[in-house]
Amino acid sequence: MYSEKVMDHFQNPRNVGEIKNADGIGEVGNPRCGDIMKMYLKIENETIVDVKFKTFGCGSAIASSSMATEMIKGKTIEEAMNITNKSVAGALDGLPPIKMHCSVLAEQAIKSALLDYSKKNNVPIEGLEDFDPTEDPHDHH
Amino acid sequence: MYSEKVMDHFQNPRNVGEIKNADGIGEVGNPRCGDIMKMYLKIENETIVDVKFKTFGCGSAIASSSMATEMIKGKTIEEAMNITNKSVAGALDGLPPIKMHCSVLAEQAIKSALLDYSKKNNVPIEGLEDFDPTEDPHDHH
Amino acid sequence: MKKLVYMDNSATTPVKQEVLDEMLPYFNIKYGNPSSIYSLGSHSRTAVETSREKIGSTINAKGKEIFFTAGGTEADNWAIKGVAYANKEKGNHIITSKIEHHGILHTCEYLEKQGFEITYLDVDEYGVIDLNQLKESITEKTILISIMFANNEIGTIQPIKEIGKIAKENGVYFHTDAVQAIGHIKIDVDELNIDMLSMAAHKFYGPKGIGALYIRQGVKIDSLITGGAQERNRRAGTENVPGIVGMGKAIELAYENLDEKNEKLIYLREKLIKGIFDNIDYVRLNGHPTNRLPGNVNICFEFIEGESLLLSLDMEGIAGSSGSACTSGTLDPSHVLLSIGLPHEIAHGSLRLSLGDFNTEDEVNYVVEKLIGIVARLRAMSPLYEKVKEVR
Amino acid sequence: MKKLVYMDNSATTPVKQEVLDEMLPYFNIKYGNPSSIYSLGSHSRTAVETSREKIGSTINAKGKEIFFTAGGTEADNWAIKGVAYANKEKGNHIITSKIEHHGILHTCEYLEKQGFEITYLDVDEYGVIDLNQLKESITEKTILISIMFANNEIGTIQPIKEIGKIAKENGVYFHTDAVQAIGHIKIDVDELNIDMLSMAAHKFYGPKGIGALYIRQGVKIDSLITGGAQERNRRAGTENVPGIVGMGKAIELAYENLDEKNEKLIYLREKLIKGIFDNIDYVRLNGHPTNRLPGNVNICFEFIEGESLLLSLDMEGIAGSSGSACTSGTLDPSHVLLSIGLPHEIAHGSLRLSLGDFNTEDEVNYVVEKLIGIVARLRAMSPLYEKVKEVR
Ligand SMILES: Cc1ncc(COP(=O)(O)O)c(C=O)c1O
Ligand SMILES: Cc1ncc(COP(=O)(O)O)c(C=O)c1O
Repeated sequence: MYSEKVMDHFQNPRNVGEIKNADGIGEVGNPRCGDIMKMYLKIENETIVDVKFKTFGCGSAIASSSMATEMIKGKTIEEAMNITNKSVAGALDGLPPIKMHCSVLAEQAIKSALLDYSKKNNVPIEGLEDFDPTEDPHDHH
Repeated sequence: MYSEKVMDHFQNPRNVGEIKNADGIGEVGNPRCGDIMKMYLKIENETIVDVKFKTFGCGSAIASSSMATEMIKGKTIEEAMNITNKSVAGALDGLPPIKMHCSVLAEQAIKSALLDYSKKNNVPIEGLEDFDPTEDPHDHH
Repeated sequence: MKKLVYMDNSATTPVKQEVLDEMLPYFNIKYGNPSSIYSLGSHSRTAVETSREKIGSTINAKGKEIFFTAGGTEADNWAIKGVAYANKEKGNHIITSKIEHHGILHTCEYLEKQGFEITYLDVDEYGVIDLNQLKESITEKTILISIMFANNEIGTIQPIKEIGKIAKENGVYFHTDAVQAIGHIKIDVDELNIDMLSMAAHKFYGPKGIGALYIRQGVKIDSLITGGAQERNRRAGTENVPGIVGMGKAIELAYENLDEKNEKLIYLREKLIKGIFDNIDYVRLNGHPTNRLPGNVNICFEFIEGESLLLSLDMEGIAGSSGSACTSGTLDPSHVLLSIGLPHEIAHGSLRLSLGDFNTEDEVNYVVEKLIGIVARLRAMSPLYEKVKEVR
Repeated sequence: MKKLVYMDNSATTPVKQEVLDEMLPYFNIKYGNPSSIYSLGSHSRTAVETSREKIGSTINAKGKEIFFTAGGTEADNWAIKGVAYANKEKGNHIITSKIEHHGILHTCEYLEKQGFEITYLDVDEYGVIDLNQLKESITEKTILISIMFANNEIGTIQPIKEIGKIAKENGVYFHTDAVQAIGHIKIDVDELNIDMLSMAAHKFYGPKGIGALYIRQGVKIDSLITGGAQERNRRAGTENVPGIVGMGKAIELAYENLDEKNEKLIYLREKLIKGIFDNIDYVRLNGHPTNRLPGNVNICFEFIEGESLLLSLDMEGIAGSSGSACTSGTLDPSHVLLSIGLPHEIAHGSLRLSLGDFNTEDEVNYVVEKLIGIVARLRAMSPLYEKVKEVR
C-alpha cells in the first residue's frame, strides 16, 4: 500500500518532539477524524532553524509530518511557504489516493505554525492572508 | 443417479423386440415428451406366455419397460393387473423422483396391451374399465 | 478411475496443472485477506490486482473495468438486473435472444414480473439472430441489449461486431454473455463495442466458483451484492483469492498459441462430424456449419433419446451432454434446439460433444466407433425406428 | 516469509491441510460438472451432497435446507432481499441492529431506497441488543428480523434464543448472520428458532469464495441469482465443487473437540487481555467481558490511531486489525464502536486481535511485549497524550 519512503518515515520519523519556547506552534486536524498534527518552529532571521512535530494519526500522517519537517528545516520562511501537499506527497514517492488528505494536513500544519509566528511577532507572511487552518483536509482527496 | 438394478436393466434389457401376431399390443407415451413404450403380449389361457417391448426414451424408461416385462412374464392377467408403477419402481430399487413417470408409463403400457387383448377377444378384464391409456404420466411425478 | 474420454468441455474443464500450482500458495501460505493492511494482506491484494490486469488486457479493457464474481451466472444476473434497476428512469425495455443461457433468460423473466419488458429475438436455423429484427425492436425505452457471444449448446457465434455497432448507434448498452467464448476466441471490447461481458473461469481450465463481469467505465449499473468495499465498492464479499489467481493464470494460458490450439480443435471437430455422418444415417448437425466454437459438435440422432445415449456412452467411458428433456430436469427439450426449429422428438435425441485441449485424434476415432454401435443398439430398441424401416 | 504471528482470524483463516487435501482431487481429477449424468459428474454431485449433509447435520438442519453461495455476503444479501421481495405483499418492515456487518446494513439501506422500512436496533455498551426494544419494534408489517449471532469486531454474542422466541411468537422470520459464529459455537437452528443463517467457510479454516445460507423448509424467499437449476432451483450457477468439499471438511473439523479448542482460546484470550491491561494504561476492552467469541480481543488504546498501530505491529510480524477510519476506507471509525458509545477519537485507536487454532501462548507473550513498546512509541509522538500528561 505505502511506498518504502513512507514506511521509512513512519518507522523512523525525523524531528519528533516539542520545542520549548517555540517561535511558532501550529496544530491542525481533529481527533474525531483520527488525525492531529502539531508543529513547533524555531525561527531565526527568517529562517527555520529547528522544527519538531507530534502527530496522532495513521501511518501516512506520521510520515507526512516527518517529511514536511525535513523539507522545511534550514529553509527560509518564503521557501517553506512554497511547500505544498503535492510536494510532500511527491517527496514520499506518492500516497494512496485516500491518504492525500494527510499531506494536506502537513501543509496546513506548516502554515499554521508560520501564522502563529507571524501573529506573535507581527511579521506579515506573504501567502498566509487567506489561510484557514480549520479547512477540512478531506475535501482535498 | 440410478440404482444398479436400473443400470443393469438399461444395459441388458430383457425381452426387447416384437411378437409377430401378438395377442395384445399397447403403445403409450409421446415422442414430443421423449418417451414411447410399445408392449407386445402373447396370451394363452389367461396367462402371459410371452412379452416383448420396444422403447424410445431415457435410461429409466428402458429399464422400467424391461423390468415390467420380467414382472408379468408367465403371470396371469389378474396378476399382471396388480403390477403398479410403484411395484415396477420398487423392483428397480427405486427411481429418482423426476423419473417416476417412466414407471407409470410401464404400468400404462401393460394395461394398454391388455386392453387391446380384451377388446380383440372380447374378454372383459377387471380393473380396466376406467383405464385411459392417454393419461399424462408426468402428472404422477 | 477407468479410461475417460472427456468431451464435455463446454460443461466444465479440468483445472490445468500450471493454474493449480499458482493457486496453491493462496490457500494456506499467502492466505491473508486482501483488505488487510499488513504484509500478508497486501500479498493477496497484489495477486488479485495482477489477475485483474491480466484479464483486462486480454480483452483490451482496463484492469479496473474487471469485477470478480462467483461465476458466469452471477455476472449475467448482475449485468441484467444491475442495468435494469439503475436505468429504470430511462426505460424498461431489454432486448435479448431466445437462445440465451438460463442465467440470462430466467433473470429476464424475473424482471418481467417486476414490470420490465423483454424482447426475445428469434434465431434462424443455425441459431443466428436477425440484425434487422434487432434494429426494429429498439425503442425509446430500450436500455439494454444482451446477446450471447457463442451458444453453449450449438456453438453458434453471433455477429457481435454488428450488434455492438447497432447498440452504439442507438445509445443502448450492450452486454454479451461470453462464458463460452472467452479463452477460446479473441475478443476486443473496444473493437466490438461491448459495454459489459460475462465470463467464468471453469470453461477455460480455471477453477469453478470464480468469474468476472467486465463493465466499461461509465456504465450505470447497480450492485447485485452489497456490503463491504471490495471490488471498488461494486461487489461485496471477501475475495476468492485462489480462484482469482487461478482465473488470471488460466486466461493467460488460454490465449497462448490460441490459433494453433483452435486449428487442432477444428481439425478434430470436423473429423468427428465426418466420422458420424459417414457411418450413421438419420443424423443432423445443429448450429452453424462453420461459424461455430472450435470445439463444439452438436448432432441429433433421430429415433433415440439423448439420455440413454449419454448413459451408453458413459459405459464406454465417454462423457458428453444432451439437450434432451431428461437431462435438463424439465419436460421440454432444450429451448435452443426448439428455437432453431427442431421438432421435439428430434431435439430429444441431441448429443453435444465439446472438444478441449486434452482431446486427441485417437479419442475421436474411439468415440465414432462406439457411437456406431450404441446408436444401432438403441435404434433396434426404438419403436420409432421400426416405423421408419417399415416405410422404407 | 518472515516470522508471522497471525492474530486476524476473524478476517480470514488459512485453509487447514486436511481441508485442502480433500479439495485437491476436485480441481483436476474429479472435475466433472455435478449436473452431468456421466460418472465423472455424479462423483461431483455426491461430493456436493455429502458436504451439504455435513453442514446441515452440524446445525441440526436437513441437508436440503443448506444452499451454497459464494460467501457470507451473498448469503446475507440473499436472506434480506429474498425475503423482502417474496413477502412484500405481507409487509415492508425489517428489523436489524446497528452493529450488523455491512453485508446486512448496506443491503438494508438499498431496500430502504426501494420503499422498505428498516428499524436499526440500538445496542448497549457491550454491544447487546435490547429485547424489549425488539418486541416494541415489531408491527403488523414486520416480515423479517435479522440479528447477527456474534459480532465480527467486538465478538459480542447476542441473545439468539430469546430473539428466536420473539420472532416465532410474532410469526416473523428470523435470520442470523452467523459468519463469525459458525465453526466456533454450537448452533442448533431448531432450539434457537432460526429460520435462516449465513455462513462463510473462510472463517473456519475452509476456503474463500464459498459460503451457505440455511433456509428452513417452508420459508418464502426469492432467489438472488437465477439461471440453471442448481441448488434445487434456488441458486443458479455451476457449483464450486472444490470449495463446497472444503467447506464440508472444514465444518467437520471445526466441531471436533470444539470445547477443548475453545477452552484453549479463552485461556489465550484472557491472558492477552490481562497482559495488555497489566502493562499499558489508558486502554479499554470493547465488547462483552464474558459473552464473547472465544478468540476475540478488541481493545482501544487511547491517544493513538489504529492504522499506525497495525503498521507497527506488522513490522514485528504481527497481523491484527482495527476499526479505525483509516483502515476501513471511510472517514468514520467503525460503526460498531460508535454504536457501543465510544467517542470518535477513542474508536480510532482500536485494535482487534482474533485468536485461532494455530496461536500459541508464546505468541501471546510476544504480542504483549511488542505492544508495550509500540504503544509507548506512538504515544510519545501523540499530541493528545502530551495533553493528558500535562493534566496528570
Ligand atoms: C459477521 C460477518 N458477516 C458477513 C461477513 C461477510 O463474509 P464474506 O466476506 O465471506 O462475504 C463477514 C466477514 O467478512 C462477517 O464477519
Ligand atoms: C453461455 C453460458 N452462460 C452462462 C453460464 C453460466 O456459468 P456458471 O455456471 O459458471 O455460472 C454458462 C455455463 O454454464 C454458459 O455456457
